[in-house]
Amino acid sequence: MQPAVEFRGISKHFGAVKANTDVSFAIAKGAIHGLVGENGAGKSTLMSILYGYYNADGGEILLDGRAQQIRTSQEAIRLGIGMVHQHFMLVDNMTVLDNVMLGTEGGFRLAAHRAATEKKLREICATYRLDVDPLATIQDLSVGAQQRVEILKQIYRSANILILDEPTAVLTAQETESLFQILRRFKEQGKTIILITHKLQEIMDITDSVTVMRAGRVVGAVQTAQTSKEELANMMVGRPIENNLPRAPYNPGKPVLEVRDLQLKDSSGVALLEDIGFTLRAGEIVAIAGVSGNGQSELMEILSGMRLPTSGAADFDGQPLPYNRHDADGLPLVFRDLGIAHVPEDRLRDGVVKSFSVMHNTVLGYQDHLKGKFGLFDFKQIAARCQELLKEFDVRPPNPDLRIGLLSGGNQQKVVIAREVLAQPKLMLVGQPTRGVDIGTIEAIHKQLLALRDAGVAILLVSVELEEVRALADRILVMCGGRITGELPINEFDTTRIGLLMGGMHKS
Amino acid sequence: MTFEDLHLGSIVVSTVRNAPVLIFAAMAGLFAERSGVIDIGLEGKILASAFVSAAVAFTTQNPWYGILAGMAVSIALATLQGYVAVTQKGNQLVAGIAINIAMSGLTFVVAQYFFQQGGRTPDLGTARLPYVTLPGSAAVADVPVLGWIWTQLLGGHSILVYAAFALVPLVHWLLYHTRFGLRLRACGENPHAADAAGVSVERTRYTSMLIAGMLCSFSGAYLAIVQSGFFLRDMSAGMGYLALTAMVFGNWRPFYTFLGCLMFGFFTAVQIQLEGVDLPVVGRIPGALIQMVPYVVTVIALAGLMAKSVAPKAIGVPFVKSR
Amino acid sequence: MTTNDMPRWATGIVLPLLNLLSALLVAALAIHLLGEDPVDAMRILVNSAIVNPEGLSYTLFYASTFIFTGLAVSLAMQAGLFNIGAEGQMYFGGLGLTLAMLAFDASLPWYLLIPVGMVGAALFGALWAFIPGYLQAKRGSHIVVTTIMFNFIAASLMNFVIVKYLIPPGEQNTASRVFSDAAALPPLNAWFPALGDTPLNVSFFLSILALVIYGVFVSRSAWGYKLRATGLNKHAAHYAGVKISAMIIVTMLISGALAGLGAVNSIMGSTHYLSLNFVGGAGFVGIAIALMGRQHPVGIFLSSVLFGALIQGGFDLSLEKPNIPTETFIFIQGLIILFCGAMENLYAPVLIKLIKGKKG
Amino acid sequence: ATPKLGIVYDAGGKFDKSFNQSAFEGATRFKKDTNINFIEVQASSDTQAEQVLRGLARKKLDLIASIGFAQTQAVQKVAKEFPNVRFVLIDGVAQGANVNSIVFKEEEGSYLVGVAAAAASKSKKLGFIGGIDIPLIRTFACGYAQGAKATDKKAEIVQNMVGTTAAAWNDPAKGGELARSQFERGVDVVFAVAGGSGLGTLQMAKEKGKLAIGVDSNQNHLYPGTVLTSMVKRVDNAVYDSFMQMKNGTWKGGVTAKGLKEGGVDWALDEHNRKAITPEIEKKVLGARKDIIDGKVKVIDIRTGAACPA
Ligand SMILES: Nc1ncnc2c1ncn2[C@@H]1O[C@H](COP(=O)(O)OP(=O)(O)OP(=O)(O)O)[C@@H](O)[C@H]1O
Ligand SMILES: Nc1ncnc2c1ncn2[C@@H]1O[C@H](COP(=O)(O)OP(=O)(O)OP(=O)(O)O)[C@@H](O)[C@H]1O
Ligand SMILES: [Mg+2]
Ligand SMILES: [Mg+2]
Repeated sequence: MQPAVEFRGISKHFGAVKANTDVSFAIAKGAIHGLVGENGAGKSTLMSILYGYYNADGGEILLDGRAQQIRTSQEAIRLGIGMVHQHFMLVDNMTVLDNVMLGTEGGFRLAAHRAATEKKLREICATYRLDVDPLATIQDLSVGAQQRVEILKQIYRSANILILDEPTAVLTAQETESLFQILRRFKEQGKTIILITHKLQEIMDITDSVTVMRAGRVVGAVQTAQTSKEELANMMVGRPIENNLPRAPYNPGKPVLEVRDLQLKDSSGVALLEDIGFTLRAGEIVAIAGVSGNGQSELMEILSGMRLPTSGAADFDGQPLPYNRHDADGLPLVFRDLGIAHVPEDRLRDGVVKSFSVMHNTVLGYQDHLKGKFGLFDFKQIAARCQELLKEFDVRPPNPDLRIGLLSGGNQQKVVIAREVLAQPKLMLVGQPTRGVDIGTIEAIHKQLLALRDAGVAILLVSVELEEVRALADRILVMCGGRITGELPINEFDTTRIGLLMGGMHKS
Repeated sequence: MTFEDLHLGSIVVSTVRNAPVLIFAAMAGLFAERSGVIDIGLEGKILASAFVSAAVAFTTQNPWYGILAGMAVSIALATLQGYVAVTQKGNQLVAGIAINIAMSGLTFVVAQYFFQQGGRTPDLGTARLPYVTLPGSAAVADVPVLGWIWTQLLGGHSILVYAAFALVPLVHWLLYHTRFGLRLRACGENPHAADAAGVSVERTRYTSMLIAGMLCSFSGAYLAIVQSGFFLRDMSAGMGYLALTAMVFGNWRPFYTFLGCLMFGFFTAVQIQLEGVDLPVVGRIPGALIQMVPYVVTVIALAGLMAKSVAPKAIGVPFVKSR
Repeated sequence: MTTNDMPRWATGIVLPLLNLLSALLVAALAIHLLGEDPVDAMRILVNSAIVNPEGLSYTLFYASTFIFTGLAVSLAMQAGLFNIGAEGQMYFGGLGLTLAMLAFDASLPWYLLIPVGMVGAALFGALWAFIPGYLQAKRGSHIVVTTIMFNFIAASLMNFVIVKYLIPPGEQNTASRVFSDAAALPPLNAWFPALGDTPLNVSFFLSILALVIYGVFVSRSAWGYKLRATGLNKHAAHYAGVKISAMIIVTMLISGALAGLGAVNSIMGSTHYLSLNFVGGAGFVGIAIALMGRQHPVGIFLSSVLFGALIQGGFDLSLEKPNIPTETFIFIQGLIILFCGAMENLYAPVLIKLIKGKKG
Repeated sequence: ATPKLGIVYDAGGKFDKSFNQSAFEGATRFKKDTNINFIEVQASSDTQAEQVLRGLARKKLDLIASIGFAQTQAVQKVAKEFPNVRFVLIDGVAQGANVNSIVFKEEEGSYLVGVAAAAASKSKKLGFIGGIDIPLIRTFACGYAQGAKATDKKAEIVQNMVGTTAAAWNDPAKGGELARSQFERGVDVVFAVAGGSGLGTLQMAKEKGKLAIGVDSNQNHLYPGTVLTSMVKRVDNAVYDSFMQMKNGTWKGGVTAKGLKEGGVDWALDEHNRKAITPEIEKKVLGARKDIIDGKVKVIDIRTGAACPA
């Protein structure tokens, strides 16, 4: 049988960066094909070429055995290709319905097809058990729901070849499972699916075949049934990955952070956080588990000074945190000066300035510490500091003058973590540290966090990845609906119980 | 003169008459900006189309030819802006400012070259647009209130005035109820999403600029052919910037923008009437200070009443498929 | 290869020159159509604006004002604020300066009077920018709108103040009285007689100083870092501990002060009195300069000189060639802004090909 | 020998539909009559005024006419530097033996058209539209009001200014809109002193079938029938005469105030407005004209610091 998609010698470079070099492989019709590789290996680039978003410098693409010129996304869509991008391609202030209709309006007047489209969407939602309200506005939806909208779009367009670029990065285990249900149905219908993910377990769970990329080239192509996570990992990073990182025995010190009775209401009076209270000690990692959107982000914002609580207090190092102000302007600096470092969960929004160089980004938040006479920077010294840091944290490429926006997500994250670790904080707030990050880098980041813990830093970790929680945490708090619904030590780690708590089942 | 001399009726009618210049331009700006292209060049397009409309209307003695010619020029300028914004991926603010400055000079030079009247065109005489007399005007003219409403408020305007007011619901419809509007808004909010959905961002933005150019030309034509009857150098006198203000004021939404235009028209009319009038409490306000009434009111309204204005997210950013 | 990785000489020199050339080519066409010889016109223009020392000195005189307004707009732009109000701020700065002069020019010596005048100008300019800045920071009122409105309001207010209070009794001219000689900025021709009888004065050096300070502070200081972070990503700036509203207000204050300082050159350096509409569009030119100069000190300097040269050269040219009205140079200004500022990469593809070709 | 002559317009430019244009016309007439050429320049700013005056003076011109009060300081300064060059300053007073400052008694001419307006008005509501609120424009307004009130005590005057920036002289739409609003308030004669914006006023009067009064040059021909008359300010004559005196060697410095008596200002009566000016109006205007010339009526000039009596 003809393969549904075949890449032949695809090459693509951006300036000096060779994103794809002579990439060739084929995907059978009706298969779920995994694509794995480190950050920056060129996966997204390759898929963008298939989707007509970029044009390759060389090589050709065959669909059903026929060479096709795919110069624009329109052409790709016409050829039955659909893509769910790594960053959602949704118009925030429009409804789900409008987002689905965009590009497939069916006529000049929207009204003509609106009702029919809405009906069809509801049918699709029912059939595939997708929980999406077609009339909801995108910006009001959780990440998971936005992900479902992207899927919905593709089902509606009845794409035959579906590309999913890291669709599970922001999903909970349950959400991932229901996505996979849908993908299996697609497969039954004879559709071809390309799945990019950094979670090798997912590859093992759902794909039929896998292609591994490294540094723009294909380094391996195997049938899933004939490989293992370890082998894949080895192919990806060129060395085995340690699954269980060694850690020093749990030996917490004195309390660093004591949170009492925190409340947060939004402008319309809806409670976002209620009765939050816990204690965090030096030298321990406390993880907050929970489905995203249950108040974890808000809690981190409050603890890092980016936002004020409506009421409640928190003591840091025995002193109350200064929440008695009328706005949070400038507060993060105060907190940072106290010794609170923060790796924000949305790194592109909060953590970096995309058009600044890597070096300039290592200054972010610490500009007032690094300034010298007359408030001027000594860039020689800062560059040296940056260079060292890039080496220590294995940021690739280790070029301080590169715009950080040009780094892969994983490497951006390493820069942010490096910056915060370097500040030698007493308390480290870490939000989703490995979202979208490859396994090699995850390992590196985890090592850094554990080292920090062992050095006596208190770490508060927010993560939706239970694997990550298990790998790092000493204690686990579970949040649901803005409350802490339960707490358990790591040796009582129990996925089912955590799942129940995440769903709001109270401490029994 | 006393406070009672404030003629409300006259103010209302004057509001209606003053608003079209702003409405056309603001709606033009709306198309450009909702599609993601900043249009600070409204002023230059108004001026250019005012000149060309007047010059051609005078030469051909036909106002409609004037309007068409003005439209062609304004569309050409808008396309140039589109070329800078879309194809060249250049700075849209710079392009707009450049057009404003260039047109201020060029209209004078060309007018002077052709007509030798100091950058003025000759009087259009009869080559202007007629005023619409509503049927039955004669009959109701003397009926109190109704007569005024029928002959002064509703009737007795140039056809362009009706066009301006009709434009607002039309723009609303186009923007919110058609395929084109959906694509346009998407391009202004998140062009990457539009592109991924198979919409050509370039095509949509060019089309929007085309429409912006066309609408803006009416503003110029109204100024030259309807309100003045000739072209005079720099006669746009800041209207383009005011239209922009009305649009921001109206949060880039047609109806609120329209209200913004009316507000300017209204307060300009009030300001005219207020000059030299003894007001209660404050007494007679000096003329120079009265001139600032519309602007002060705008600032107060912006500061006090309006929620934060939210511009289309992708505005001013060239669409580049890259990180 | 993209423009980002072209060599610096190509993006910094060749491209701008090609663009300038294109603008001048279009301008030449216009001059030709007006019935004059473009080559001759260009020669006169360059001669009178650059080659002739007296002309050059006028060029630099105009540039001194433009540098200040250009800096005002640039600084605000770095923080993501589009300050269209430099015109009104400079106008108001002129008022501050004049009030200071009217109060002290009889009593203070020049070395005190000049700083006092500058402080007055900066203070009033800052004051006029404060309200839009405050409203943007605290109320979210769009700064573009408020600054446009404040230009109009400044015009009305100044009209009122000048006519009602500042015109000396019995005078026709809508201007304040002339200040005493002590209030005059030292002209440079005292040291360089070759400059001739021109108003070029020490404020040219002040403007250069301002450029240097601006350059250093924006790109090398912690404050400039926060400023740029605010302009590029407000969320990240907040994360970094920048007090966003304070940053907006302070930036607008400095921006307004810079615009206000533009009045020092025009008034204390040349006319020695405040007159109606003395700003004459310098604030708007500042916008063009900031945009064309990419908010970079060298860019701001070069564009300011270019605009000064166009005013000076164009003025002389229209004197010698009556067929070319001064307004032609407004058109040419527009063309230059368009080609050099908006279509800066027009020739990039060609140039890239050429460079690549050479490298083999 | 033929004198070398120059003329410097102010920021309004030589086509400002106001005093610059009038000066241009005077100079052009001189050129036609004598075949003597002149150099003309526009100074767009006060700084440029000084630059251009100095530039012309260096070219050893014999006489430079500076148009507009904005050039007052520049003339004063440059005249001191070049005692051998003679200067004529229009609308302003500058010191110096080599300067002839020519000012006009705009109040007198405005008084006359005020008389005509009051006599022609049925509603006895008169309008005045100025460009910017500055002393010169107020002088027009006050003279106009004095004439109107003297003719009809009940006459009421509605006054508007177009704006506060230079754009106010080039905004015919606003000039028309102001007129329309005045008409709606019952005004039936309007006097426009607003450069190019005034054209909008005249046009609107024509459209609404009301009367308008032109200014500076004779604008009666623009809309025959609805332009009641024009308050002419003979800047053209002033320039023409100065040039002529220079040619004839009779030029003298000093301050010249040109009123009705000196032919500096006047009203305009010609074939275009012949019909609009009834014998009765004509009689009243001519009467007032004679009284002013004879000194029987003194029109107050507010520029001297006096309050406007009307
Ligand atoms: N538009 C672009 N301009 C410049 N460089 C780019 C661009 N897009 C990608 N790159 C570079 O190309 C390489 C491949 O990037 P790509 O996004 O394809 O990696 P990826 O495998 O999808 O990584 P990740 O797992 O982080 O998503 C990286 O080095 C990246 O920095
Ligand atoms: N890719 C596009 N980008 C922007 N506008 C488009 C695009 N395609 C179509 N349009 C707009 O829609 C109008 C009709 O185009 P076309 O006939 O291709 O669409 P259609 O096939 O009728 O609609 P549909 O795409 O909903 O099936 C065009 O004039 C254009 O304004
Ligand atoms: Mg990717
Ligand atoms: Mg179609």
